Amino acid sequence: MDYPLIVDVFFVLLAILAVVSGWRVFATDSMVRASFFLLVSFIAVGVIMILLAAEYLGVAMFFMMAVEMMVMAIFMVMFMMNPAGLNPMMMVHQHKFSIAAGAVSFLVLAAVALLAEFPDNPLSADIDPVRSLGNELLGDSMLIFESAGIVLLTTMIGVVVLSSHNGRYGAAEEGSMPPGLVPGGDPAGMPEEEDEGGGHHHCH
Amino acid sequence: MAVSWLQRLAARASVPVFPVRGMHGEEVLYRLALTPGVELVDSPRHASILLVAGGVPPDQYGALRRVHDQLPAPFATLWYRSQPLDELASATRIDDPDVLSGALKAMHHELMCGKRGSSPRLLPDEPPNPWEGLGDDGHGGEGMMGGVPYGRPMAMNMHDDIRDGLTLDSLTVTLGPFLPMLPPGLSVEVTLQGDLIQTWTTRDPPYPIALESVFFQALQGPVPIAELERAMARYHLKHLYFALRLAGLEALALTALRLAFESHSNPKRVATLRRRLVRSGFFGLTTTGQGRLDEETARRVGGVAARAAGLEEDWRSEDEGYRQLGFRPLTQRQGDTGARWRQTLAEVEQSLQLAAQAEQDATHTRHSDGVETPRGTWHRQWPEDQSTLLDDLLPGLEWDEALSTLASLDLVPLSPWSLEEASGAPVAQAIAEERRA
Amino acid sequence: MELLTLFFIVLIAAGLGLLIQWLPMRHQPMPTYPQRAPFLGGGLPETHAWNRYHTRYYPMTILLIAFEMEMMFMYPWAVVFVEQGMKAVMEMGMFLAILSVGIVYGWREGVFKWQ
Amino acid sequence: MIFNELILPVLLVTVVLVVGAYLVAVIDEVIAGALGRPSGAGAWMAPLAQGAWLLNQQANATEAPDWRAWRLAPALYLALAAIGLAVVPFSPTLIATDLVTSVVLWGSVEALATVVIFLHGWSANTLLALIGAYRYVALGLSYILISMFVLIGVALPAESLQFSQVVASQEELWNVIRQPLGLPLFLIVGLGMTFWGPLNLADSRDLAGGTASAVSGPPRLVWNLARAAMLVAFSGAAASAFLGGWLGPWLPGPVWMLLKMLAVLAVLLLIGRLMPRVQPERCVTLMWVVFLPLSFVDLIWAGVEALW
Repeated sequence: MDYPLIVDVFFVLLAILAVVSGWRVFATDSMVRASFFLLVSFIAVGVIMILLAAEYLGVAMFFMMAVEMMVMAIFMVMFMMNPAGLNPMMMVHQHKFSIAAGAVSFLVLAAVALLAEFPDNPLSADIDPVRSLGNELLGDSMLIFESAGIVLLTTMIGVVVLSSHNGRYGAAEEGSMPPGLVPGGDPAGMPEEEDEGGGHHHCH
Repeated sequence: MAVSWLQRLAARASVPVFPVRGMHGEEVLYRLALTPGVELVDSPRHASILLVAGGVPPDQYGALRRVHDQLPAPFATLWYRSQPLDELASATRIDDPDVLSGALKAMHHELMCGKRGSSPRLLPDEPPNPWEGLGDDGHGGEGMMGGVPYGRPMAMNMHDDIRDGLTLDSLTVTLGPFLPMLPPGLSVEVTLQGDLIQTWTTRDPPYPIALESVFFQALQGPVPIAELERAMARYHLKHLYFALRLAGLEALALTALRLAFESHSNPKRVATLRRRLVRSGFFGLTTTGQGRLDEETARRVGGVAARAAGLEEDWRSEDEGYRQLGFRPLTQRQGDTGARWRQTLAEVEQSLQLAAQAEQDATHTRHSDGVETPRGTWHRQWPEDQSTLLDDLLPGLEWDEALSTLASLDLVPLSPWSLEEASGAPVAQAIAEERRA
Repeated sequence: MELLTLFFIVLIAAGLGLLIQWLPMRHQPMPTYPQRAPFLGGGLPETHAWNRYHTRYYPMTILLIAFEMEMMFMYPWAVVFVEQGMKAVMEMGMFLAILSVGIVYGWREGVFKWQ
Repeated sequence: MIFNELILPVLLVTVVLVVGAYLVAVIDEVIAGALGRPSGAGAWMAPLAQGAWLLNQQANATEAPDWRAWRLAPALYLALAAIGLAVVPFSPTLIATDLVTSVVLWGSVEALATVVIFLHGWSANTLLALIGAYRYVALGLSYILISMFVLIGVALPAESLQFSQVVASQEELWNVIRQPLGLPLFLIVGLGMTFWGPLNLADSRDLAGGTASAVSGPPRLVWNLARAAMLVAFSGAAASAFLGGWLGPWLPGPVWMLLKMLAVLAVLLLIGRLMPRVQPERCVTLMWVVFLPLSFVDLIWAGVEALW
C-alpha cells in the first residue's frame, strides 16, 4: 500500500484523541460535557474511517452522532441529579466488575485484531464506495433495508406511545376519550360498559 | 495615555444604551428609539451606558444597584429626570430631553477615549453565599445536591409539573422591576419548569403611566373630540411599538412609533401598517390564540381587552358628541392576544377617523362625568392596576407565549399626573416617594 | 490532501476565534460577583440555573432519531437513483411511505406540541 | 503544489469568511436603514465601530459557567462556518476541499451547529441563556430533516454527493427552476442555522439576547462574527446547490459565485427584517407538519424530474 506518512501520524493522533475523550466521558462531572466528549470521540473515529477510504460512513458518523449526542445530552440533563456536575461525583459504579469486563473485551478484540486472518481482496481504486453502497441497498440488501423501515416505524410508534403526554383527544392522565359521533354524544367506538365505568365527558 | 486607533474607532460606534425605565420615563425612550446613533439594548451586558429614565422608588434602589453593577467596564451612568443614587452623586443628571442624545454620545466618546473613568462598582465583591474552602471539596457543595457550590444552592424539585406531571427541577427567580420585556416597574416571582411558567406571583405592580392632559380636562368640561381621539391613538401606537419590537419586527415597530409622533396622522397609514403586519405573519406566527380572558376578567381589565373579548364597554357611546359622529364601539370575539392587537389597530384607525371628522365639525364632548381612557372607562373610579390577574393567566404558558400575552395586555395603573405635568422632574420623584408611603 | 487542507482550515478558524477572545482578555481582572450574577432585570435567582431542565419537546427528539437513522440510507440511494431508475423509485417510495405513517401518527398524537 | 492545494484554499476560505461576515453586517445595516431605522455612523463604518467597541469592552463572566465550553463555543461555531464554506466550489478547480461526500458533510455541519449553539447557551449557567439554548435545540432538530431531503433532491440529478458535481449537473437548467420548492425550503434551513430573523429562537429579544445575554466584549464579537460567517457559508451552499454556482455567461466563474452568494444573503437578511419571530411551539409544528411534507414533495418532484 502506498500512502503518505502523514496518514499514519494522523491515525495515531486521532486514535489517541478518541481514547482520551472516551475516557473523559467517565471522568467528567457534567452530563453535558460527558455527552459531548463522547461526540468528540465519535468524530475522531469518523475521521479515521475517512482515512480508511470509507468516506460516506465517516461523514455520516459526524452527522448521526451530532444529533444523537445532542438528544442524549437533553435526556441526561433531564433525568440525572446534579446534571451540570456542580458537586463532584463518581460517574462509574461496580468498579471490579467493570474493570474485569473492560479487560476481557479489550483482550478479545485485540486478539481478533492480531490473530484473525483477514481476507486479502484488494479492489481497484476507482470504485466509488458510496455508489457500491447504493447498489447494495437496491440489490441483495433490499429486504434488510425495507425491514429496517418497518422496525424503525415500530420504534417511532413505540416512542410516541411511551413518551407523548398529549393524546389525540387530550392529555394522557385524564383518560383521553374520542369525541362523540354527534356533538356532545357518547364517545365513538367505545364499548358500552367501559364507557360507564370511565364516566367521562357526559355532557348531555 | 495615547488613544489607540481602536478606541477612536469604538468611539464612533452607535451608543449602546441599557435603559432602566423608571416612573414617567418612557416618553424619552420613545424619542431615543427614533434617534440615529443611539441603540437601546436589552441586556446590560450589551451596553456602555446605563440610562436611568424617570424616578425610581427608594425601595427598588437595591435592584437598581444590582443592574448598575452588571454592566461590563467601561461604562457610565446618565440620570434623566431622576435622582442619582447617593454613591453616584457626581453622576450626570439631565432633565432636558432635547440634549439627552447628544449627552449620551458625548459620554460614550469620552468613555472610549479614556477621558472618563468607568462608573464605580456599588456592591461589595462577595458571592451570594460564602463558598471558598467550604463543603466537601472546597467549593461549597455537599454530597450530591447539597450545599452552595460556587455560592448558590442547586435547583431542587418543588412540585410536579402542571402539564405532564414529570417531577423534574423547577427554578424560582425574581424578575424585574427593570427587565426590559416586562412593563416598567413590574416585579414578579416566577417558577419555571423548562421554559414553561408554573407559578407567577406579582410582587410589585408596574409604575403608573401618565395620560395626556386632555383626558383630565375632559373630566372638567367639554374638550374637542379630535384632540381626545388623537391622544388615544398615540397611546395605543406606543403600546404597539413595544410589542412589535419584542416580536422582532423592529421596522414596523418604528413605523408605529413614527405614526404616534405625527400630529395629524392619516388613518390610511394605520390601515397600511395593519396590512403589513398581517402580511408579515404577526397574527399567524407570533400570536397563536393564547392569553384568552374570560368575560369577567376582561370586564375587570376594561378598555381594549374588554372589547377584544366581545364586551361593548365604551364610555364614548354614552356621549352625545360621539353619537353625533356616528360612533359605535368595535369589538372582537376571541379575547386572546391576537384579538387584542386586532382590536387595538382597529381602534387606532377608528380614532383617527373620528378625529378627522370631529375636526371638521369642531365637535366637543358633552358629558364630563366620565371619559374613555386608553386603559378603560374613567367614570366614578379610574382604571386601576390589574397586574395580579397575571398570576392566574400566565401559568401554563411557554415563556414566549407568556411574554407576548403580557405585552398585549395593558394592566398598568394610571398616574394622577398628566403627561405634561409628570415631565416636571420633582413630580416624578414625588410620585416615587408617595408610592413608598 | 483534502483532509489536510480541511484540517488547517478548521485549525485556523477555531484558532482565530479563540485568539480574538484571548488577546484582549489576558489582562482583564475577573469581574466582581455582583457583575457575574445572572441578569434578571434587578431580580435574583434562588438557585443555579443548571437544573434537570424539563425539555418540552422530548418525544419529537426520539422520533427524529428514528427518522434520521433511515435518512442515512437515502444518501447512497440518491447517488444510484438515475442509474437504477424505476426500481429505486419503488423502493424508496415504499420506504418513505412507511416512514410517513410514523410522522402522521406522531402528529395526530400531538408529539410536536410542548408536553 | 503546496500553494495550490494548501495555502490557496485556506486563504480563500478565510478571506471570503471574514469579508463576507463584514458584508453581512453592512447589508443588514443598509436594509434596516431602508426599512426605517434611524441610521447613525453609516453602514460601512457601523460594523467596524461596533467591533472595535466590543474589543474594548470587558468580557463578562457568570457565577459558575462552564468556562471552557463557554469560550470554545463561539470559536467552534466559526470553525463550523469555515468547514461549511470549505466544501463550496468557486469554480471547477477552485474548491478548498472537494470531498466526495461534501453534501453529507454540509449536513453534519448543520447538526454540529446545533450542538455548539446549545453549548453556548448552556455554559453560561443563567436562566435566559439556558432557555435560549433549549429552544434552539427544538428548532435545530426540526430543520435538519428538511435540509436532508432538500439536499438529497439536488443530489439526484447530479448522481453524486459532491457539491462540484451538483453544480455541474445544473449546466442546462438551474435547480432553482428544476426543483422550485427546494430553494425556499433551504432558505428556511439557512435562517435556522444562523437563528436569524423569524427563526431567532436562541438570541431573541424576549430573552434579553438569549444565549448571548450574558456575554460581552470579545466573546460576543466572535459570536456575532461566527453567526455572520455561518450565513456566508450557507449562502455559498445555497448558491451552488440551487443557483448553479459558478455557471453563468460573460463573467468568470468565481465572480458569478460571489454574486449569487450576495443575492442569497440579501434575500435572507431581508426576510430577517420583515418577519416576526415564530413562537417555538408553533415553529416545531410548522417544521414537521408543513415544511417536512413539502420537502417530501420536493424530493419526489426532483426524482420524477431526474428520470424524465
